[in-house]
Amino acid sequence: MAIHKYDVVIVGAGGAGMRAALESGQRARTAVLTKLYPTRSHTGAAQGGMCAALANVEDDNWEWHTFDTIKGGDYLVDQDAAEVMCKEAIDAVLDLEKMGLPFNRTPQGRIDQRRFGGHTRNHGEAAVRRSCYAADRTGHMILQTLYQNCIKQGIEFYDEWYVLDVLLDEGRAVGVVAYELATGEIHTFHAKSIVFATGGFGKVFKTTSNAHTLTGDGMAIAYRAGLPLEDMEFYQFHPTGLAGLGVLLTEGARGEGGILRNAGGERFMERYAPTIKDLAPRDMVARAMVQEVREGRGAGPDKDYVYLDLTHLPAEQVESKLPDITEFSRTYLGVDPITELVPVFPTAHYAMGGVPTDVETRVLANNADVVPGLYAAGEVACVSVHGANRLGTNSLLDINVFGRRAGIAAAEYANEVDHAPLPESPEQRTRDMLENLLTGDGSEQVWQIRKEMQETMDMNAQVYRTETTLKQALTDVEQLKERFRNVSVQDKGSRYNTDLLETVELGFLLDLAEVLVVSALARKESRGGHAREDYQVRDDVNFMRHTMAFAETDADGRDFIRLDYKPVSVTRYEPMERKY
Amino acid sequence: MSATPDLAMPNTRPTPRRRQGVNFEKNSWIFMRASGLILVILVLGHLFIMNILDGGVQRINFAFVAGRWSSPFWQFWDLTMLWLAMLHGTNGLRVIIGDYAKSGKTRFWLRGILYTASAATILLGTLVIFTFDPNLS
Amino acid sequence: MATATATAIPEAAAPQSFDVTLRIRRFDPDDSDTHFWQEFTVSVYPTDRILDCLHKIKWEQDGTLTFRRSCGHGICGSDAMRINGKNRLACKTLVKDLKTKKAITVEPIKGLEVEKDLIVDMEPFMAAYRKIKPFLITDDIEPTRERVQTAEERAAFDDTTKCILCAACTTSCPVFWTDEQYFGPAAIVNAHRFIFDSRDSAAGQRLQILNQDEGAWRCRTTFNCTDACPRGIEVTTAIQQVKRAMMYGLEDAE
Amino acid sequence: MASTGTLYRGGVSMWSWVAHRITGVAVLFFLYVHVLDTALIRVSPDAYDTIIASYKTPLVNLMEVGLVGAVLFHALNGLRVMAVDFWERGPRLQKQMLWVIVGIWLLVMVPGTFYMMKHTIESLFGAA
Ligand SMILES: Cc1cc2nc3c(=O)[nH]c(=O)nc-3n(C[C@H](O)[C@H](O)[C@H](O)COP(=O)(O)OP(=O)(O)OC[C@H]3O[C@@H](n4cnc5c(N)ncnc54)[C@H](O)[C@@H]3O)c2cc1C
Ligand code: HEM
Ligand code: SF4
Ligand code: F3S
Ligand code: FES
Repeated sequence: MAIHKYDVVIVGAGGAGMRAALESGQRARTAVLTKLYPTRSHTGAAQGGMCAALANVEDDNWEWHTFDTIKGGDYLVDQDAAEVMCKEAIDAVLDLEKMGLPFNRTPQGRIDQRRFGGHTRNHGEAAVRRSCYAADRTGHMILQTLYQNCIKQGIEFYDEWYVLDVLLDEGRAVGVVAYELATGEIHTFHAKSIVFATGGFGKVFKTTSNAHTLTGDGMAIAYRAGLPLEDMEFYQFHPTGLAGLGVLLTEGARGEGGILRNAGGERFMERYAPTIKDLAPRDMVARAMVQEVREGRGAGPDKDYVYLDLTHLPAEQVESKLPDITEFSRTYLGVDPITELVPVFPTAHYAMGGVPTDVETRVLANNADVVPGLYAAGEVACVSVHGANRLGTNSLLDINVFGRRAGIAAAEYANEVDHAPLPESPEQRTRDMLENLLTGDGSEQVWQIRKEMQETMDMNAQVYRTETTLKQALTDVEQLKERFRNVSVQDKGSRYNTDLLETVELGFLLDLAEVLVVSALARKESRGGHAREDYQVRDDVNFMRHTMAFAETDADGRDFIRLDYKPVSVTRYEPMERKY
Repeated sequence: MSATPDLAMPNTRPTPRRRQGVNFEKNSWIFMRASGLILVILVLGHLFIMNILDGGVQRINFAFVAGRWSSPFWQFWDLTMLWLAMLHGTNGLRVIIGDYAKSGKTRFWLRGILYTASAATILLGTLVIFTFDPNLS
Repeated sequence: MATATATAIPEAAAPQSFDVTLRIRRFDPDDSDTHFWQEFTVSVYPTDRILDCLHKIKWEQDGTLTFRRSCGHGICGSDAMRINGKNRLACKTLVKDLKTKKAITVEPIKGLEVEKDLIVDMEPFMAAYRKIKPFLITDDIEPTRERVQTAEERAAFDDTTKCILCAACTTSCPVFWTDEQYFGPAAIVNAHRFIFDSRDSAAGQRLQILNQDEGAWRCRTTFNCTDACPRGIEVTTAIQQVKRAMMYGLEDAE
Repeated sequence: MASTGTLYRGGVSMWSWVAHRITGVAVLFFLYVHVLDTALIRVSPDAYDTIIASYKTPLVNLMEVGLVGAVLFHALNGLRVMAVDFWERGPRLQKQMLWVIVGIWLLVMVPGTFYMMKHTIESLFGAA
């Protein structure tokens, strides 16, 4: 058994993890554990931009940004957190620029900004240019820039190490257990503080913009350790995924002037959001698209998608500001956006929910207590700055602002305390789990279970939901969990056993799918990304509160999910109806 | 795992925009191009005269060469060509040996043979051009 | 504004699935110390990617087949491999763009040690990257706002910022195969990204590093790297600009 | 079933480099021989004339053509490489330049071969 001792251990090397590492590395002995090479994290897929009220191209201020974030999140946003994020946004962007990020520039040589969905001037008057961007590879540039600065600082990385468990001792986090992909060895990391930055779990759905590796490990690990998951029913579907594939076309395409059209060529968003039309928040646009298809105005042989129209934009603008998505469309659909309409349909994109934290990124054990030594930032966490629906560009912002805060907080805590003792045989749980999977000779196959889970989630828990569909999803997921006990891993080796890890990841996904569905069933209202056809209006009296889901075992030893609720923090903005 | 990269802390001293410095690999790179350029004229000219202009190799014999090397112009031409081509070719082969000879030892020996052969050939050629006696019989 | 209509898209008939055979070069040092070829047949659609084929094989036929992948759409750089003899990303190579009469060959990228099946040891590649100081180094007084950079100044290195460190270029380079000390095109591309960044002040240091024996001078302009780059970076052009910067200094290099 | 990997399917530019290498080495080796045989001129005119006479045989004549072809390709491609190195638009036009030099090579080599082989052809088949 190998034990590694550090002050701070960061799990995940996406934007949030590396931003944290840059802070923590300066203050305390830090290790970053990541299941992917850092530059392969999915932050690199982010395209459109990162919002901050720099006011480089037009009048803007962080309070408007805060308002947009809260309204965009359908008032489920914790307003104190949103204020922190939007205020610190400006420095977050400037910091990245100073670290070397090559933002696009204005004619004056300043950071250029463009429009993005839901971002408005003066509380909803008109779309504002707030998103700072580097062509349509902003996330790529953020990820590269952060990694480059980690190299500059000599941050210690453990690449291709999978964290599979978090060690808690009397409620305090004391370490993690990790699996080294190259050798199959299990290691314990003993730390004073731990930051989770493991990203999202888009792979519970079939059609998704997320990477194959976004399997919600961090959330599931915390959840299995008895910690709650917040607002898991709020999952964002991005309007413009390449139809049938889910590969994302940034909202920046509409920011640059792209238009959504139905089979009849109609600009249908004019009917749904008369003021800002195609730049309405994602949940509204996604619902409008599904509505169009349901009402028979979809395009294509099966009338199951709509079009993104960029043909009226100058070719140079499309090629220079949106080069990557132009190429995706050409490569994967054989459609040239400069002359043709691109088939698009909503794709599972972003988890608003996750591991609950306060604005200092400390993980909450319940509505009142934090877990000492445990921090979370990025998509894995729920601060909650995104509420019921995240605005485009606010996630790259989130990972930078709260990633930074997590790095500082974790290091400062580590510098105040001593290592707490590790629990006895810290690796036992992990060893047992892996041993079970490796020696099991069941007949169930991983891919089959995963496929069925993704299909039922796409069918029953997607853009629109009802009691019936959600119950169906729940039954399916529970059966799949049962079948998962009989799963077999073919690769019994110890070297690069990705077969084994895909199985572990599927286990995580099944847990999260269940939590998502259970939380969604209980929320009998429609709000943001959670649209219940049987409860079509927002119900602020009963549901203006966060869902907290706990894994518990009843007296008979049966596992169940206990739901609790946490109040929303409201500072300045009273809930209003959301109109654009 | 990737170990901590061993990097000296970045040097933030102002750096000269234009830096000089002797560098063998760079100089050899430049030499290959410069010599190549001159060789185009020398070698192609040589081949053209020898092989294509009236009758080609068929007319070459002692007398022909004797006639040519009595002029300092052709002496100079052939000498330059000899030196440049040998140096250019030797340097080229040096790089090639570096590419394919894996072990340091093979590399050393192959290069040793190459340099010896080239040096000998250059010397011999130079000697012939300078000490050539057209009246030899 | 153009009145776009749905007719711009030709309504293709639903594509038919068909069988393709993949011939995969396999290796597991725990089993045996030799590589071997293995063939798998899968049923695919023309628009499927090679990554989909590999997934199908791994999931439905042989769970021990091992390869890296993450994003699935060509932006993370995990799945560079040699497909029908050329370096490409499996997730960006569509079956319909390959000849499928004969088996499609899939091999690990060349010049880095194979760890298992299609997985190679990336460490030498990353080490070369780290050596060229791939980070902004400045010597001016930090401004309170952003550093000013004109759109033209930014354009000088735009192309090389696209690199996803997939290693397709470096492992397609004949010089790299034979000389593992050679920095390789990817490292030079990333050096270029900073050398030509108007905000950076350490171009001299990087040029000095690349001026060494196994640096940029080793490039023989074979253009395999440019052909292989899945991001469409003009790799050789970047290398040549770096060489010129080493000869003439920075101003005249572009 | 041990195996080696397949040959890398590089583009024409890779093969032009391979050809450049091979022709360069071939020419160097020829040069060693050529200097040696020319050195015979120092020994005696007869020795020289004998060796040159052997160059006048059809087989060696054919090799002679090969040599010229090799040098010409190497020289032309060398110029192309320099254009790629020093001319800003070189890398983008490298393929076109390759076709141009191949064209020039053919243009020179087809009649050139005829001239160089004229005597051989005449002596083999009789003059026209
Ligand atoms: C296609 C796409 C486009 C987007 N565009 C935008 C945009 O324009 N603007 C915007 O604001 N947001 C955008 N987003 C959202 C945003 O990019 C993500 O939410 C954000 O990047 C998440 O960052 P992260 O650091 O939390 O996680 P990630 O970048 O996903 O990183 C997760 C890290 O955790 C590691 N990890 C995971 N599990 C484990 C484990 N078990 N052990 C060890 N390590 C582990 C991984 O290796 C990885 O390094 C987009 C998202 C997608 C998918
Ligand atoms: C006739 C005009 C010639 C020109 C324009 C020329 C040009 C060049 C150039 C530019 C290179 C460098 C290639 C690179 O770096 O990629 C080179 C390499 C080389 N040349 Fe020449 N050359 C000429 C004649 C010769 C001759 C006469 C010889 C033989 C003696 C020769 C042998 C070589 C060799 C062996 C190499 C190394 C090839 C390699 O590294 O791949 N060249 N030549
Ligand atoms: S330059 Fe291109 S091929 Fe090379 S590592 Fe970067 S993205 Fe990959
Ligand atoms: S393949 Fe290699 S030789 Fe140069 S042009 Fe590319 S680095
Ligand atoms: S899987 Fe990310 S590049 Fe192919």
